[in-house]
Amino acid sequence: MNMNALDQLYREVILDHHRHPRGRHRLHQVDVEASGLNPSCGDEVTLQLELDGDRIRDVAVDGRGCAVSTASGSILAELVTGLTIPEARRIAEHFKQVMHGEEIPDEVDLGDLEALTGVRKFPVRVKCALLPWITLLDAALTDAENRPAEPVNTEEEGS
Amino acid sequence: MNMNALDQLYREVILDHHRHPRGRHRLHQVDVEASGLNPSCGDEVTLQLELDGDRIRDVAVDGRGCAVSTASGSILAELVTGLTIPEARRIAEHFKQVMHGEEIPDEVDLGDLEALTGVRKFPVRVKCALLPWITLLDAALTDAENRPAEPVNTEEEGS
Amino acid sequence: MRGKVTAEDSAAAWKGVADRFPALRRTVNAHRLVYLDTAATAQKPDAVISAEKSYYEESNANVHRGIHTLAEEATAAYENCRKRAGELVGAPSPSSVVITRNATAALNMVARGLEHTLREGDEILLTEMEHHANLVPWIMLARRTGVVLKHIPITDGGLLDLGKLPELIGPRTRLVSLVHVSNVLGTINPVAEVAEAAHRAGALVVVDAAQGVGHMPVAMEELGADVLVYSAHKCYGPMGLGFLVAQPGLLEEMEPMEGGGEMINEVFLDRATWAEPPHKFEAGTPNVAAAAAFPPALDLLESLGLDAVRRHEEELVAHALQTLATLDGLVVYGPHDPKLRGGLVAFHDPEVHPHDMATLLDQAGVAVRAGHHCAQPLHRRLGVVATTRASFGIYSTKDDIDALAEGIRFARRYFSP
Amino acid sequence: MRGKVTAEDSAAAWKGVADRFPALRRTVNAHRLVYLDTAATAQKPDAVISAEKSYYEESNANVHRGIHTLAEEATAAYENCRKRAGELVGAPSPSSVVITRNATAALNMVARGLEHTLREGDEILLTEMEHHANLVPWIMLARRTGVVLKHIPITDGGLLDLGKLPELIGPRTRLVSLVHVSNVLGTINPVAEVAEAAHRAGALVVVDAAQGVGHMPVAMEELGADVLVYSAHKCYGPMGLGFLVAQPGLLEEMEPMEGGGEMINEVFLDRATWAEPPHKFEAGTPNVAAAAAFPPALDLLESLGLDAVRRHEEELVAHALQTLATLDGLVVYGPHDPKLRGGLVAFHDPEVHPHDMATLLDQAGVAVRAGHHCAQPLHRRLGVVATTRASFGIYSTKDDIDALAEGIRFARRYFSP
Ligand SMILES: Cc1ncc(COP(=O)(O)O)c(C=O)c1O
Ligand SMILES: Cc1ncc(COP(=O)(O)O)c(C=O)c1O
Repeated sequence: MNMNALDQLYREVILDHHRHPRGRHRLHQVDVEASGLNPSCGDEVTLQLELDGDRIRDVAVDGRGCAVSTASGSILAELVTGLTIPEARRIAEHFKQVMHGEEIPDEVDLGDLEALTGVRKFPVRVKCALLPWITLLDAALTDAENRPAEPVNTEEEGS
Repeated sequence: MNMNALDQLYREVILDHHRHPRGRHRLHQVDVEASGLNPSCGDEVTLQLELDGDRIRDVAVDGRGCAVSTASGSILAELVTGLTIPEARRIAEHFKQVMHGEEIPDEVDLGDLEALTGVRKFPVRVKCALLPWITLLDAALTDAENRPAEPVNTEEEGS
Repeated sequence: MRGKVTAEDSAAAWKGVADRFPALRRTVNAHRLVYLDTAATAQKPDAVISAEKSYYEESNANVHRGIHTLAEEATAAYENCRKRAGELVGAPSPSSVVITRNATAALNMVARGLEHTLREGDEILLTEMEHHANLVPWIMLARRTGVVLKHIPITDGGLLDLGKLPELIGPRTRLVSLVHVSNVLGTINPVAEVAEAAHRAGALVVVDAAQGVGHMPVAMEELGADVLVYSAHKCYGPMGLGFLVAQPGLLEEMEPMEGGGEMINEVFLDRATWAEPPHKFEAGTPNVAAAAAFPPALDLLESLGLDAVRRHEEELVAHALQTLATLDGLVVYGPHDPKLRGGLVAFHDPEVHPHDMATLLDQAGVAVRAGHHCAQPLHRRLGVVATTRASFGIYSTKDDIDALAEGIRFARRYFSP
Repeated sequence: MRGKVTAEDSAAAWKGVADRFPALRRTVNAHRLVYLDTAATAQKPDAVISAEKSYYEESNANVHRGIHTLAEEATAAYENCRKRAGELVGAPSPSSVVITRNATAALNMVARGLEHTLREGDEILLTEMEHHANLVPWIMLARRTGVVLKHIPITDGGLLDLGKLPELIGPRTRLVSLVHVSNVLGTINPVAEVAEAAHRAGALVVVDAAQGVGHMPVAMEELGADVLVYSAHKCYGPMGLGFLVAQPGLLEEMEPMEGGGEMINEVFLDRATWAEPPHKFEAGTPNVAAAAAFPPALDLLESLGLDAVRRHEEELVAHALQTLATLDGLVVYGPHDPKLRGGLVAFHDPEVHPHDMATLLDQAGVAVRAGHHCAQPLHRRLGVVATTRASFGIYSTKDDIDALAEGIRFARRYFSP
């Protein structure tokens, strides 16, 4: 087994998030709900946001997916809780750029998300890592400006 | 130049029929008229038969085509004039079999048509040689049993 | 199929058969490649690869219209492919074989081609285990025409629930289209039985034989297929090549899906007439290179003997079912009896998601497929969004399956807390 | 297009370019092959042939869905082809490039894809010099929808009669589809001018660039093309591969012609949603092998420089026009000015029918095409049923053209009484 590559993908913190996903609780109040789907593999995620003005007070994540997408959703819940919508958008955009291998224009602290960048070595898995974030960006945050939720397709974003 | 192959294709008798095509006259009476087309190359032929009962009293041939199809039409006019419909059908069927490289079940005297068998060495040209004969078989002779003429497509027969 | 091979010839041909597949010589992540993704696309024997190369190096030309030596050679190669591809499945004649891009294109041609014969309220019967290729063209057709789609359900054992046939086939049923071998369950369907019921009701039978052809003897007459489709790339042939084979009369009735060169009789600016079938369905420059490269794959299959190919895959499936059964908790889909299954096994591991499984297996050189395998409705029926699938070919061995099992065990350890 | 090549690099690349085409080394009827049928399909350079071989020997797999090394490599090769094929014609982005079977399939996709936006009485404007590939899909569409087809006539000099444009383009004109370079007349059409008039009327512009791409610089922006199609096999690439390139927004608007795997988002038994473009137009297993083999053809073209390729063909056409003019009575079609022509010349010899001409030339190793070249209406306009066509590529030389003229002289002698 090629342990190094594997361990880059499944870093301890990823496995931990996978095994003990955060954000799997009920919100007091669901202000925004959005679902995402990776049509090529069937991974699904549903995000719920509880808002306080433009601040995200709480996040719930549900879905069916692989270790990478589960961990990514879990990290999302942890990272985004307490941020304002623009702050969350900034992180999500940044993460997307990083995962697409683009030059990073400014410094953003990705926290545990940093660990997910090892996925870049596994191009087909990039969309697993991005699914919750694309759902956040394209649906949830946009819905936070109040449009009805619809499932988004992240296929072309991630492959 | 590979004269032998060429001269097999364009035997003297073929060139003669090509240069002086028979059957280019007007009939006293047109009992049957049928047209054929090779869609892949645009060759066209029109046959007219003057009948006397089931005997073909006269044949007129018109069309636009290469030396091979012109010669073939000319030979047709010569060969079929005076035959009964079953006799003409027999020659046409026989020629078709010969040109498709099938085993020949019985002896039929092909006359000048014999010269056209050299075309078999040039598979794509076989349909040129067959165009008038297929038109005779599929349209003219069948029309001799009185259905309205329509152009026939000899494409799949010849390629 | 051509003449049968003798047992000795077949045995000789089997010796070292895997060595004829160059791709199998490579390593992946420092392991020998264990290719268990034949159901997605088969590896190609050297004879296929070199035939495509020779075609390009010697006879490359456009077909049919050409009056020069290369064009004649190209046309001969193209038409030879038509003939051989038809013989493989017992086609009535070469002219009943349409050369397509793949099985998917062939199914779309059938749906578009018969559209003009169908009315709102007419029924088309499919099954719950179809590949998207045999679902979506009919869904699109239903949208356009108001045709009603029905589906033969499957039993929990992964078989078609034929008990439901009498209520599903009726006077409005115009067409039944079903998969020969399921690409997820592995089930070899009793196509002939379904076809008989369909024909009694006056319905046409379309068979998606993409997973059967090249893996077992297939005869469209025996299956009762009015139309049979398959892809060359799944039976050791090149990509970009598929076939639509039809019983006499049907192609005449079908309208062409695409227009263009080669498929016409006469074209005017405002109207056109079509060439005779099969040409009327082959618009534009065909993939002559692929056509030239397919017959060597058929030569190989014939030298092995398709009965022997089937036995080989049956043994592998039996071994796979046995081996996977030793892995606690692993759910294997489809019938338990290898006799009822084609050469593939899909499973679900409650501990390791299929994507992670596929990634971990790949690290060990084992190539499997993870996902819904273009059968989302079936996966919904199975209650999972994705499965892991191992699929076999003439080059597969029991060792390959053991490597798979070893890889699964490793994955489980890797993910266990 | 990528970075420009320097004059020296280009000159070096041109040296011995013909030697890179294995098929040109063969003999035909004991003569060296003089291949003058590039407009039907181009010969393939060794780099293309070996790329296809390497793909099959190393990375052969199905794309997109696969989570294993071979599938990743295959996907990367496939997507790289999309990117390069788009860059060649100035596509807005890789996702605006649909990979198809050939240009014909691409044109059918456009016609089927826009069908839902067209109403009875809407007008589509074509030209009298179209290839059947850009006539028949619209004829079929007109039959289904009642859309009205109009045609820009051609002048006796073989040019589009643009003076007629004002009366042909009007408020009902929804789409103008025209050939970039005529495959019979050779005419390079003033596409940009037509496109401007079309766009002023709010019509879409579709460009059939099958004979232009790979033979001269082509930029869809400059042409004013909303959609541009071409085939890989006509620009030194493999068979079974074509492209539909569209400006942003259009692919979103178009409906898919075919359904199946890879093109979906979600599938239920009775309904489905589509993937984002370009995937929604790519049903089933694509021709990955061909996709992997195309970029080396583009590398070759780029090393030669497309401007230089164009100059080369222009010189050949000039030489051909001059040479053929020495043959008494020979009628050459299309504009007299080589600047207005792509690399092909069609002619009619009143003494020797095109089929006989082609057969006689083939005996001398000269491969030309004889017939209507999938342009029956144009031939009707020219007053002949068939012509003989010689077409050139990067490997063609003036010697080839001299061999053609020699062959024609021989044919005339052969047939003279
Ligand atoms: C002008 C033109 N358009 C379209 C086509 C069709 O190309 P293909 O047969 O590769 O689909 C051709 C070639 O035959 C052509 O010359
Ligand atoms: C059962 C079945 N039908 C149809 C197809 C479609 O084949 P292709 O992608 O070659 O068109 C496949 C393969 O993906 C299959 O497994």
